[in-house]
Formats: sequence, structure tokens, C-alpha cells
Amino acid sequence: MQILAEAEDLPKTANIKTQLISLWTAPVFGVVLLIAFLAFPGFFPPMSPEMTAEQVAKFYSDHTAMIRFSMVTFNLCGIMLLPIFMVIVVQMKRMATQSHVFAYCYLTAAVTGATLFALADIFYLVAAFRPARNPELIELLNDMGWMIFIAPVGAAVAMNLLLGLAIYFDDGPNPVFQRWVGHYAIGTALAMAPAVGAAVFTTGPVAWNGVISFWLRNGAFTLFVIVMFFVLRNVLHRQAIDEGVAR
Amino acid sequence: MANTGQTAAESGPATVSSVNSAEGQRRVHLPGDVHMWVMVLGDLIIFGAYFIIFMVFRAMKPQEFLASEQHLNINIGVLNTLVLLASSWFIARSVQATRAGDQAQALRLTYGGGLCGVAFIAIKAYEWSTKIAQGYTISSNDFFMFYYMLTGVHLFHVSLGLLILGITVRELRNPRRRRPFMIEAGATYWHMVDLLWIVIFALLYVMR
Amino acid sequence: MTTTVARTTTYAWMVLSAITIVSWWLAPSHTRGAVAVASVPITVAVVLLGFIKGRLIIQYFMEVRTAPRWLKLFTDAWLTTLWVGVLAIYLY
Amino acid sequence: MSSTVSTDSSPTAGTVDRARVPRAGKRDVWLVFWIVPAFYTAFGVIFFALARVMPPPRPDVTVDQMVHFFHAHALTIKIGFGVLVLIVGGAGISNGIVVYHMKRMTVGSVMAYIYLGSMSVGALPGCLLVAFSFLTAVYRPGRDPQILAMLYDLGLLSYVGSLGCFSTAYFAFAVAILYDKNKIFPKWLAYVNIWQIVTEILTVAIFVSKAGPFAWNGANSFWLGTAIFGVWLVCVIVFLKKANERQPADEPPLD
Repeated sequence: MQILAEAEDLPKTANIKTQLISLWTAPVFGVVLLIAFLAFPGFFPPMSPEMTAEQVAKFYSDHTAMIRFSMVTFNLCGIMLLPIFMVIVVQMKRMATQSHVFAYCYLTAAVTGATLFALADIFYLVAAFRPARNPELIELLNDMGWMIFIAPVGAAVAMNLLLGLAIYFDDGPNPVFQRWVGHYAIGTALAMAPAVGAAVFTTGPVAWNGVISFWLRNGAFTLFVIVMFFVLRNVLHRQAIDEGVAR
Repeated sequence: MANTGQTAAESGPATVSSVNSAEGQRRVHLPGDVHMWVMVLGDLIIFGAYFIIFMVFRAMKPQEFLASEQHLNINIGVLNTLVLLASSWFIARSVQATRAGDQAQALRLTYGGGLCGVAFIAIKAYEWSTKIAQGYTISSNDFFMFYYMLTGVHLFHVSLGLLILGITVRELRNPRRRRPFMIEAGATYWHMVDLLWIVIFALLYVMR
Repeated sequence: MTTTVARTTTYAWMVLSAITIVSWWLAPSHTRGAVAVASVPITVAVVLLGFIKGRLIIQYFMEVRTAPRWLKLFTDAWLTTLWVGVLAIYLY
Repeated sequence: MSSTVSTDSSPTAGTVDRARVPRAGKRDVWLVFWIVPAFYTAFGVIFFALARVMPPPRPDVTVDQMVHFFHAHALTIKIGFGVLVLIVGGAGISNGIVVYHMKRMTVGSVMAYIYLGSMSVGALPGCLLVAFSFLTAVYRPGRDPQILAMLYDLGLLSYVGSLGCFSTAYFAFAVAILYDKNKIFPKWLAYVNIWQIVTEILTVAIFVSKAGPFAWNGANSFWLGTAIFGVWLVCVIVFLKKANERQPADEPPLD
């Protein structure tokens, strides 16, 4: 993006620049989080909910260092994904043919989702802090970690439905997002929704280690962030041109 | 075209001032801006506290600390220090080139400094990975806890420094910008990273 | 482009690098196999060299040499407090 | 249809409205501002004097000692965290006024939203989880000691060790200040936020270390971090006050 000379110090340019910074935190910290994800010894394959308390306790005492590394990284860098969702909020607020109600709902839903995400890693870390604890309690902490990590998809579902709706309602001559982004957001919401079963089932595809709950949910979310990075990059570019900030 | 003209016009007075540099030296000038100095001096105080805390814990178990210190690779430590010193030299010269109006040279020197910074991170990563492979992890003992935390926080400063150097590069490349105080502020930060490493090197690698 | 200022910077860098290489001889990790023993003279030397290096960086790279007085005082105070503190704790 | 309405109402109608509606002055901002030091004072009293979370009790103690900790401080934990649960909204207010001034900057809204979002995230792991862990622990004193020990770890690790949410907030605050042309906050306050991120990074060691300078009650992880947080908080409060004072009384309300 080529910022125009005369626009360099204007507030509307700073608005674009701060959004670009927020956007670029996603790939940078996305890579960091991917490393943390790959480093967690209990993701390949995901730990079964049917493990006995002794097996869970043994898992934590065998792999303490890597669990700590992975979850500390999630703790420190996980919320650095929030900025890209806030760029989506700012863009939703640019939609001309609607009130900003969807944008504010999206913002609050994002905060709820991020809060739960920030909570999960603490349970894993407490379990790994003293692996010699009573195995029943290690299992309890492990269950809490997994359930809070996988099951509460409600916020993400609501966010994506809101984004989809906002895009459908944005039917003026100059829409912010292209229409397929709306379909894609709804599709992501549908793909993530069944993972709620992780709160109930201990076996099968919607248990927390199941294909749907673990791989489909996390895959859909990751892909959504990647796709939205490119979508938002284009949207920001267009905004910059429309507002006379860039060429 | 317009660029070269501007450079020539600007380098005129600059060379004059550097000829009678004895006088130029005595002129009082705060490099960068006061905001960056608040950052740097505050950071120095914070790191100073870390260093003093390190010494207090070292004094409690001098034998354990010295024995662990022996497991660090002094060659890598010296190499990293030299790399960082070289980067500081590049950046210091880049500031002087900026003042002399030679943007192209300043840009080249900044790239040199940045490359040294990247090399520092690469060498540090190699050092960490060999230490971990040898079984010296963060939970081995107090010395290695300090080793990983101090070098880790310093590494964060190096990365931040590289980001700041990136901003410096953008500033230098943009003919309408090139504000000397921005270049100086970035350099001040980078030299602080160097300064902190000098202390870390002395405390972790060399002292007995 | 080799002005006086440039030359001074280069000299400062050379001295800094030379001190670093000297530090290589002082480090305890050479005595492989043998256990290193604490040594007050070496530590005092390290502290002195660290002080000198720090001051060179502050004066010549950070250009505090030509900076306002308060900055000179502050950086010198920091350097002195740090290294005197380190040495005092070590000797205590 | 709706698009014409929105373009119609933007420039002219807005100014007419602004001229007609009487300003509230800055009374509302001042009211909110004074809640910030009041809340943090109460916060400090609760965490230091009542709940005994600051300075944190030691991590390297036996289960019996942890049980003893809960028994010895049951009453003050109940009073302190009971009050905290009531006044925790003050944290929302303290973040809200910062968001308000960030929205007055010339940098768009995104950094204000990031600050809003990540600080709101921080309320649960960084403040409330310890309250409920400890309240649950003292609720039934006869519980299995192992469970009490788990609540002890959970409370303190989450309180001292919720790092990312605050780092993100500090990052957004710093970027916003650096880009702001209205000079709502001084530029060096951005760098103070960077120190805060540094202390958060240094605190990661509490998940590994059970004693010494990097444990959750250690000199590096806790004391230095708290000291720098104190500096940050004082700076933010002082400059919030300055920002209030400098704000023109006739400044139009935010969008």
C-alpha cells in the first residue's frame, strides 16, 4: 500500500495504519501459536476423555516441560489474536446501510470468546504445576482445561453469524465485504457449532478428541483467521483508496 | 534526481560542521527525544534491579552458580557480544551519515546493524537449543532460570529493536521524512540493547 | 566520510571488541573437567571491564558525551551504582 | 433508502444538534475519573490487607500449610473478596475511561477496542478467578486438603500468571499513544506500557518455579512486576487527570 504524501499525517491515515498493525499481529502471533499447538504433547492425537485418572496424571508428569512451554505460550500470546477481530468490528462499523448494532454485538461476543480461551490454558498449567497431586484432581483440572478449550463455541458461532448477517444487510452500492465472506462466516459458524458436544460426550466424533470437535472446530477457526487476514487486507486497501489515503 | 540535489545541498553545511568538529562536539544535544530517554533510563533501572537480584541469589549459592556457569559456551557468548557490538557500530555510523545528509549510506549501515541483530537472535537460538539438548533447561537450577529469563527478556528487546530499526528504515527511505530525531531515538534504543547485553555477558558468562 | 567523529566511533568499537576478546580468557568455562574456583581478582577485573565497556557505549555510541548534563549524571550514576552494587554483593 | 438517510444526517444535521443540545460539561468524565483511584485503593486494601494475596503466600509449602493458610485467613478472605465481587465493576470503569480517552485520539477506533476487549478478558483470569478459588476454599473448611491445595494453586497462578490479555492491552495502548496527534497522553507513557509487557514476559517463569526469585512470590516475578505496575498505574491516573483537564468543555461527545 502506497500512502500518499499529502495524507501522511492525517487521522484517517492513522486509522488505516493502526488497523494494518492490528491485522499483521495475526500472522505473527498465529505462527507463534501454531508452534505452541504443535508442541503440546496431548494434541497428536488429542487426549482421550476416556483416559483413567492415573493415565492423565502420568501424562502430566511425563511431559511436564512441553505442556508448560505450550500453554505458557498460549497464555502469553493467545489474546494477541483479538486485534484482528477488532479490525472486523471497525470494518463492520463502516457498513453504510445499517445501524452499528451488529458490530457492537460482535465486539461483546469476541470478548466473551476470548475470555474463555484465556481461561483454558490456566487449568492445564495448574495441572502441570504439581503433577504429583492426587490423580483425581489432575484429571479434574485436565477436564476443565479441555472442556473450556473445546466446548464453548457459542461466542465464535455468534460472532460469525453476526458477521454473516451484517454482510447480508450491507446491500448498498459499495459493500465493505464481498458477499461470499458472509457465506463463509456462516459456514464457519456451522462447522464450529457441533463442538459443543464436547461438554457432554466422552466418545465419538463430538467428544473433545473427536474429528468434529477437535479437528473440524480448530481447523475451521484457523482457516477463518487465515482467510480473514487476506480479506481484511483487501478491504483495508480499498478503504485507504476510497478515503484518499493511498493509491 | 531531486534527491541527489537535496543531498548535495544538505551535505554542504554538514561537512563544514564536521570539519570544526571540536566545536561541534561541545555543542549540547540530546540525541533522539526525551520520550525515548525516559524509556531507556527506565529500562536501565528495571534491568539494574534484575542484575542486583541476580547477584543476591548468586551470593547465596556461589558454588552452584559458578559450576553452572562453566556449562555455558564462552565462544558463543563472545561471538554474540562481538556481533552486537558490530551492530551498534553500524547504527552509530548510520546516525552520523544521516546527519551528514548521506541517506543511502545511512540506509546501508542500518541494514548492516539489522543483519547483525538477526544474527544475534540466530546464534542465541542455536545456543539455547544446544543447552536444552544437553539437558540444561529452565527448571535445572536457579542459575539456568536466570540464564533463560535474562537472555529471554533481552531477546524480546532485540526483537523490539529490530522492529524499531524497521521504522528507522522506513523513515530513511521516505524523502519527505528523515527526521533526525527519529533516527537518533531508534539508535539510542538499539545501543541500550547492546549495553544491557554487555552486563548480561559479564554476569552470566565471565565473572567468577 | 571518515570524519573525526566517525573515527572516534570506530576506535570505541575496536576497544570494546578487544575487551570482549580479553574477557574470553577470563571466563570459567575453559577449565573443562576441572571445577572452576571463585576468584576475586578476576571478578574485580570483569567488573572494571564491564564498567569501561558500558561507559564507552554510553559515551560514544549513545552520544551522551555531547548530551545535556542531567543525562551524563544519570547514566554515570546508573553505571556506578550497578557495578559497585554487583561488586559489593559479590564481596559480601 | 436507509443509505440516503445516513448521508443526510451526517454533517449538517449533526452540527445543528450539537449547537442546540446543552453540554453536560465534563462533570461526567470527572466523576468517572475519581472512581479510578478510589477503586484501586480499595483493590490494594483488599488484596494486601484482607485476602492476603499480595504479597502472595509461598508456593513451596506443604498441603497442611496451605490448609492452615485458608483457616487462618478465612474471615478476611470472605470479607475482602466479598467486597471485591461487589466493587469489581470499578475495574470496568477504570478501563472504560482509558478507552474513552483513546477514542478521542486521532488513530481510529481499533486500538481502543483492543484495549477494551483484552482488559475485559483480563477481569476473569486476572482478578475474579482467585477470588472465587479462595472463596470456595474457605466456604467449606472441612474439604479434602488436596482440593484446598489445588484451589490455592489455581487462585495464585491465575492471579499472578494471567499475562497475555494484559500484554495485548498494553500493546494497543502503546501503539495508540505513539500514533496520536492530539497528544492526549505523553509519548513516553507508550514506553511505560512496553515495560509492563516486559514484566509480563518475566512472569512466565512462575509456572515452572516453586521457590526463589521467579516463583509467584519472587523478587522478579512479583515484587518488581508489582512495582512497575504501580508506576504504570500512577502514570495512567496522573495523565488521565491531565487529559480531563485539557479536554475542552465544549468538545462534542464521542461518536
